[in-house]
Formats: sequence, structure tokens, C-alpha cells
Amino acid sequence: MAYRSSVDIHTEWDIVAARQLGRNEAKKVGFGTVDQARITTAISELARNIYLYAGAGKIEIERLNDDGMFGIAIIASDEGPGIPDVRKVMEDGYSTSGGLGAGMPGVKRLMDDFRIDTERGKGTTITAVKWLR
Amino acid sequence: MAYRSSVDIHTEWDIVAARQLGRNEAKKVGFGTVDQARITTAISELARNIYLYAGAGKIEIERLNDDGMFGIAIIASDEGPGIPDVRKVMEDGYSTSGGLGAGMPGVKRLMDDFRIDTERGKGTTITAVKWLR
Amino acid sequence: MPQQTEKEYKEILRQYLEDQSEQNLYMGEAFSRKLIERDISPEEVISIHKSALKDVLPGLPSKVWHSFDFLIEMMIRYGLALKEHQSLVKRQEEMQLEMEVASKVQETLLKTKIPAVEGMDIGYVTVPSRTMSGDYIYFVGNDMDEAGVAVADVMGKGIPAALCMSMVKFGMDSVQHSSEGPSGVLSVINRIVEKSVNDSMFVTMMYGRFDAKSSTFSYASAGHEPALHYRASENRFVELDAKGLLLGVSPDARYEEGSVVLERNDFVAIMTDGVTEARTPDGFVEKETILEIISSVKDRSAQEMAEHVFAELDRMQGFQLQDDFSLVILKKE
Amino acid sequence: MPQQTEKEYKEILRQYLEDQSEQNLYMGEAFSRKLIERDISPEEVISIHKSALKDVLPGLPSKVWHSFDFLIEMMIRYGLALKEHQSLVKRQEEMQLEMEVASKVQETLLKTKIPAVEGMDIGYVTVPSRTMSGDYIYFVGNDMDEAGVAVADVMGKGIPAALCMSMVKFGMDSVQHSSEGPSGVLSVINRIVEKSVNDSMFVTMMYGRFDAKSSTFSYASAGHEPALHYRASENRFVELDAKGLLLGVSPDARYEEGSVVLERNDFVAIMTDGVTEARTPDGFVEKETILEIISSVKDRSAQEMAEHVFAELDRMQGFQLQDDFSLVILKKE
Ligand SMILES: [Mn+2]
Ligand SMILES: [Mn+2]
Ligand SMILES: [Mn+2]
Ligand SMILES: [Mn+2]
Repeated sequence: MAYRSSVDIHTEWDIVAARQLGRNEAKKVGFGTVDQARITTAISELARNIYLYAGAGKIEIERLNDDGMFGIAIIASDEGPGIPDVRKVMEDGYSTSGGLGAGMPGVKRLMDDFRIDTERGKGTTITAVKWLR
Repeated sequence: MAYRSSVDIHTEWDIVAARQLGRNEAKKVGFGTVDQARITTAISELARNIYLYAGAGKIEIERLNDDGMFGIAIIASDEGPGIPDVRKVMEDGYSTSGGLGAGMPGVKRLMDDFRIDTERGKGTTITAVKWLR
Repeated sequence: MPQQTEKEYKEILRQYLEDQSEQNLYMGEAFSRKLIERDISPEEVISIHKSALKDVLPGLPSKVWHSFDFLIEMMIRYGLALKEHQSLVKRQEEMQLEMEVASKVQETLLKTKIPAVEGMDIGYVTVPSRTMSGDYIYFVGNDMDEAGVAVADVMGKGIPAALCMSMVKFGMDSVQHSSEGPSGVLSVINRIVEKSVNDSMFVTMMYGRFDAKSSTFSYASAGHEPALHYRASENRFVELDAKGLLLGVSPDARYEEGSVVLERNDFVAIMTDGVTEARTPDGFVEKETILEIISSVKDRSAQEMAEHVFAELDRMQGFQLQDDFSLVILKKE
Repeated sequence: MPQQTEKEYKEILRQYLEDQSEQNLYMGEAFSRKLIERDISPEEVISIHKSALKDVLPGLPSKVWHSFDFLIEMMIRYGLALKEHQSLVKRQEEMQLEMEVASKVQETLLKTKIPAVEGMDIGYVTVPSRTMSGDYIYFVGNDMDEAGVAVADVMGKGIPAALCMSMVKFGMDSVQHSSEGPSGVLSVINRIVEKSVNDSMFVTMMYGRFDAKSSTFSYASAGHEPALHYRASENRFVELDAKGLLLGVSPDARYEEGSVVLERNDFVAIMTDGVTEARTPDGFVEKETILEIISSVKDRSAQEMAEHVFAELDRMQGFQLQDDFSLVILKKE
């Protein structure tokens, strides 16, 4: 029970396209303005990571309906170098991590569920889900 | 070269009076809306401290003109028990200190200069100054 | 700078109000990152927004502008919390640096070398949940036919545990002979811990010793997590446990000793509770699951086995270990 | 709860828009504290403000509402930073607690007892500049006619120093005989430190030994602060120093030994550089001043002397020690 659509990330403009797709889908699911903005910011962060560190990849958006619970999933995948130290990437509060509140801990906070699968030299898939309350 | 006015703090309503006095004086000195709000918040914090911990005291507001530099000073004084451990009171980031960003470190951040004089059993005087830029 | 900021903000807002495009929101988001970098507080953002809107939409009723003044007032404390955050981040980084130095000291202090024993493949993984570990693995051996391994877990984590553990290390230094029996080793360490540490600190420890001549693995435990013995011939696991008080409770504690003979392809897994009590968002990982993970790689080398088990359990815990993780695999070739 | 929050917010805003009174702003400020407590993020505040304003001032052009959507977008990252702050505050508090526990562990670990020696009055003070100390004082003795004292200073402060020092302690545990000579003791500790610690860590140490039979004080130093010998008959101080490398530099380091005979009312002061390098806002305290402080109490007991010197130097430093402070006084009765 899922509808999935996707945007390939090659240039910075593709980040905007991914945001647009995410916002439209979030609206359709029924998220309010604040949650739309949060979901879109999470997409920005994930898409920019692909653009900056993997060079190319894609953002998929899936509308979820799990037994009457509605939600949205962002799946960001690339075939880049993989994340060497996931623990480091998930650590909080480094002014060097590209600014306050940014990075993967930020994405995790913006969404409800968060999961990283990464393999050295093979690539990374990040799945982040937000449920409608 | 200073104009000083004051409000005695006995009840919670006196906190409002101190804020009003501070805001009016800040306006006269020429502070903008954001700085007015900051100065007023600092007064709130200092006046509430007097009200809660010393029982009574006063807030004085002084307009400053130091060689062409304009500013405002808040002088909060009481004859309460004094602060037993100034180092502790100035420490950052304790969720127990009455909420995020509150307390004396907050007042220090809202203003430019900050100084505590305290003596056990004699009372406390806190002076906080903000300069117009 | 603030005037420049206001100008930029107004331009992005003006464009957004024209067509509400995603493009403009993306520019807005990028700009908001800049604002945070430039140390612009949220109340200043509201103030900038207010004056930008005044330019773009003049002639609104004055109550709209008053409402922004109110909003500025509401944001002051949010701004304060943010400033406090910046100072805390700085302090945190200093502290982190100190911890990293300390963990290097700890690493040097605790370094150990897997002994070479004929017919025995040994591998291990030990990973702290925070910067400093409260788990400890130490090998002794004669590099011929004997190997001893100590696996200890100090109650508590972080610095106090690390300090207390340095003590176990110095205890082990006095046990340099691999011919020493497990219950004797635990008795020695117990007396040292009991003497040096106050009552609130406890240490669990298992000491195991493999004798290649008789292919016997003997062990004693000070309240430690049981070890697992995989019997290849029966394809099943047997727990190895032995009675014994935690280290540091009583100077006269006695430690029971057990032993098993290891057959070809058998292995023994000694671990700390960070392995068996792996916690995921949905609760503890089932013991069954852990055994399955170990079984699934039973044909690989001891080191590969230990690393695989760690990788799997780390992943299941979202890469955020709740406790120090230590696992030693001793595999009969 | 969010609906309740929106209702309260709208009411305070409505009142404020009526007369813009300070009273209402005060209520607003109090309410903003509640919002932070209730974990309402700044972007939610904007959203609440938007919908409250929609109720209070209906019929505004739609661009006003779009402008709030834009502002919400701008606030998301501020909200994230705030959330991050809350997690950091929690971690900071845990860390503080951990340090306090660690310093108690350290205290127990490092406890030492002044030996009773006929004709010798011994006193000491050791105070860390931060939560954990990098100075170390340890006594050995036969409780008859021999006393030994080790005074060590680990380079660096805080946790790494504390860890490294626990090692010196275990080294000292292996030197339980007060008859051991100073240069022999330093050689033993040096080998332990050299083995266990990486190159960036150094320890200075002085070991002194008093033999009541011959009234001789012998000493050796591993790059440590010289001791002071007060000669009562001449009413002057003589420095006691001896050549020797810092501990941990080379496993073969050799330590020169010196000795003096103590006459009645003579005393020896062994200290760390936290005593001699006391820093006040105006610069270092002069060596002369320190000698005067010690002299001024030379007729009191050894313990009183040590405590007085600490109290004076602490006061001169505004009660903010720049370095760990340790001072041992050995006074011939
Ligand atoms: Mn532990
Ligand atoms: Mn554990
Ligand atoms: Mn030191
Ligand atoms: Mn020092």
C-alpha cells in the first residue's frame, strides 16, 4: 500500500526538485505547514549530502499507509564511498559538523524513524519516516 | 551625567512596573525594538530573582552618557541572604537553573557588562549595562 | 552586515511572495543557515522579517506590526537558549578533546597481544559505548601451548569506570604466568580491587585458560556473564558458568573452577553484558537472535566472527551502543 | 495540549493588540518560558502566532499569511539547534556527575597514611585545581624508624592525568618496603611508567626517605621541583635537588641520590610546581614571598605549616588554583 516517486540528484537544482516532490507528497498525506517545512528541510539535508559527498544518487518519496497510520518516507540512496564512521556522523553538537543543529542528527530529529545502511565502497541508503499524528 | 529612577520590588506587579520603567528609558536612549525586549527581559529576570529569593529589594534604571557613548544600566539590589556560590550561579546549561537560557548567565548575555557584588547575610547588588551601537 | 542581511532577506521574501516557489524556499533555507552562522538570533530574524514585510506590503493595519513586536518578545528566550547552546558546544568540544587524550592514555595503558597457541584461533572486539571504556580484555600466554584471557566489566561507565579498570590492569600485570589457574587469578585480582576501591564500585570478570596439551578450556567467573561453548559435533551452544562473587566485595571470596574439553571446530565465546543486553528501540535483542548471529559465521576465522557479531549488533542498535561491547572468540582448529 | 497552547497564546496576543500594555508583554514573556518548557519549537511558535493572528485580524491579504509560511521555513534550523541544545545539556549534566564519581574513586584509590616515626613530625596538603587531581602523594614506612614519601606531578591535568597517575600508584604498591633507597624506587616506577604510557605523557617525581637511626634524609628526583631544607641553626633554606630524567622518557634512566642530616627543628618541604608557580592576577608569586610564608609558621606542627601555606597561597590566587597544589612537610622534633 504505497505510492513511490523519485528524483535523481545530480545538480543543485535537483535538490529543489526533490524538495518540491516531498512537499507536494507531504501535503497530500495531510501534514500541516510546520511538518511540511520539517520534511522539506530533511530532504534538503539528505539531498545536499548526496550532491556534496557521493556526487550522484536519488531521493525517493513514499506515501505510507500502515494499518490506518499515514505517513511519509524519504529514501536517500547513493553508490558513493559509504560512511566510514556512522557513529561519528550521528554525534551531536559539533560546531564543525556544518553548523548548529545540522547534519544527520538534525534529520533524525526532524523525522520520527531514521535508519542508515552503509557499506564501504558500495554506497549508502538512508531511510527517514514521519507519521501523521 | 546620569539620570536614575527606581522601582521597589515587593509584589509581582512591581516586576511589571520595573519592566515598564526600563522599556521607557531604553526607548528614550534610542534602543530599537529587539534591544528594548532584551533589556526588559533582563529586568524581568533580575526583578523576579529579588521577588523570589530576597523577598524585597529594588531595581534602578540609569541612562548613561559616557563620553558620547549612550547606554542604560540596570542596578538590582537587595538585602537578602547573599549568593553562597557565585561560581555556580554563573554556570551555563543546567536544566535545573529554571529553564533553558534563564538565570544570571542569561542576563549577562542579554546585556554588555555584568557584575555581581554579594556578601553572605548582607545582600546582593547586580549591575548590568547595555550600550547603544 | 546587519543592513546587508536585511537587504538579502527582503529580496528573498519579496520573490517568495510573488510566486511561492520551492526555489525561493530553498534559497530561504540556505539563507537561514547563513543567519545562524552569522550569529543572528531568532528575535532578530523576526525583526528583520517585520521590516522586510513593511517594505514589501506597506499599508497594513498597525496591529499587524504590533503583533510582530509581541512575537519578538516571545522569541527572546529562544535566542538566549541558542546562545547558551553555542557556549555549551564549545565546552563540549574541549571536554571531548580531553576525553580523547584520556582514551589514548587508556589505550596505551590497556594494550594487549593475542598469544600464539598451536591449534587455537583467537579473535576479539572491544568497543566503548562512550569515549572511555569500562570493559577490559587482557591476554597472557607462553606463545606455545598455553593462553589465558581475562574479560572484565566495571560497573558504571566512563571516567570512574576507566580509573577503576586501570587497577584491574595492574592486577593482571602481576599475573604474567599463563600457567596460573583461573580461580587463583581471580583471587589475586579480587584482593587488589577490594583494597583499592570503595564499596560502590564493582567489577565482574571471567578468566579463561586454554591448555593445548590437553585441549582443555578451564574458567572461573566473578559474577560475570556466562561464556558460551559451541559444540560442533552437536551443533549447539552450552553455557559455561561458575560460582563466584563480584570482585571487590569481600577479600576472602572464593572462585569455583569449571573446565571443558574443546573438540575440533568447537569455539568458546567470552563476552560482557554489552553483548547480551543489546538494546534496540523495540527492546532487548533476544538471546536466540544473538546465538543465530554467532552461528551464521561459525565457519569464519575467530577475528571475523567477533567483528561480524559486533557489526550486526551495532547496526541493530542504530549505531548507538548502550553499553561497552567486548567479545572474545577462542576457536579450536 | 497544543490546542490549549494556541488558545492561551491567542488570548494574550488579542489583549496585547488592544492596548499594547507592559502587563500583557509580561504575561507574554512568562508564557514564552512555558512554551520552552513544553518543548514547543520556535517554528511552532510562528505557526501558533499565524493562526492566532488569523483569528484576531481576519481579512488580511493572503501575502501576509504566505510571509508567515516563509518565516516558519526560516525558523526550522533554529528549532533544530534548540533541540540539539537540550540533548547537550543532558549530556553535560551526566558528565558533571560522572566527574564527581570519578574524583571519589580517585580519592579512595590514592588514599595514603602518614607513617609514625620517632622524632619526625609529618604533615601534608594536596588540593586539585579541577575536579580530578594530577598530583600524587604516597607514604611508606615501617611505623618505627623509617619513612618514605613520594610526591609526583603528572604533566597535564584532568582525566588523562588522573588515569596516568593511577599507574604511579600501582607502581608504588610494589615498593612497600621503606628500606628501599630513593634512586631504586624511582627506577622501578620509571620502568612501569615507560612501559604503560605513550610518549606524550610525563611524570615528575621526588622520593625522599628519612632514617631515624642516623637522622638522615636521602632523596632522588625525576625532574621534579627541588625540595627545601630549612636549617634551624643557620635560619636559612637550602635547595635539595638531584639529577634525573622525567619518568617515562627512557627505561634506563638513572637517578642521582643526595642526602642531608636533619638537626633538631630542621624541616624539609617537598612540593609540586603548583606551590612554587602560584599565579595571581598580577603575575607569579615571588619565591621570596613563599619562603617568608613558610618561615612565618616554622614553629607550628608540620600539618599546621602545610595548611597555612596552602591557605595563604590560595587566598593570593583569589581561590582559583591554576595548578594542583601539593606540599609535604617533614619536621625533625
Ligand atoms: Mn561496564
Ligand atoms: Mn557492561
Ligand atoms: Mn600536573
Ligand atoms: Mn603541577
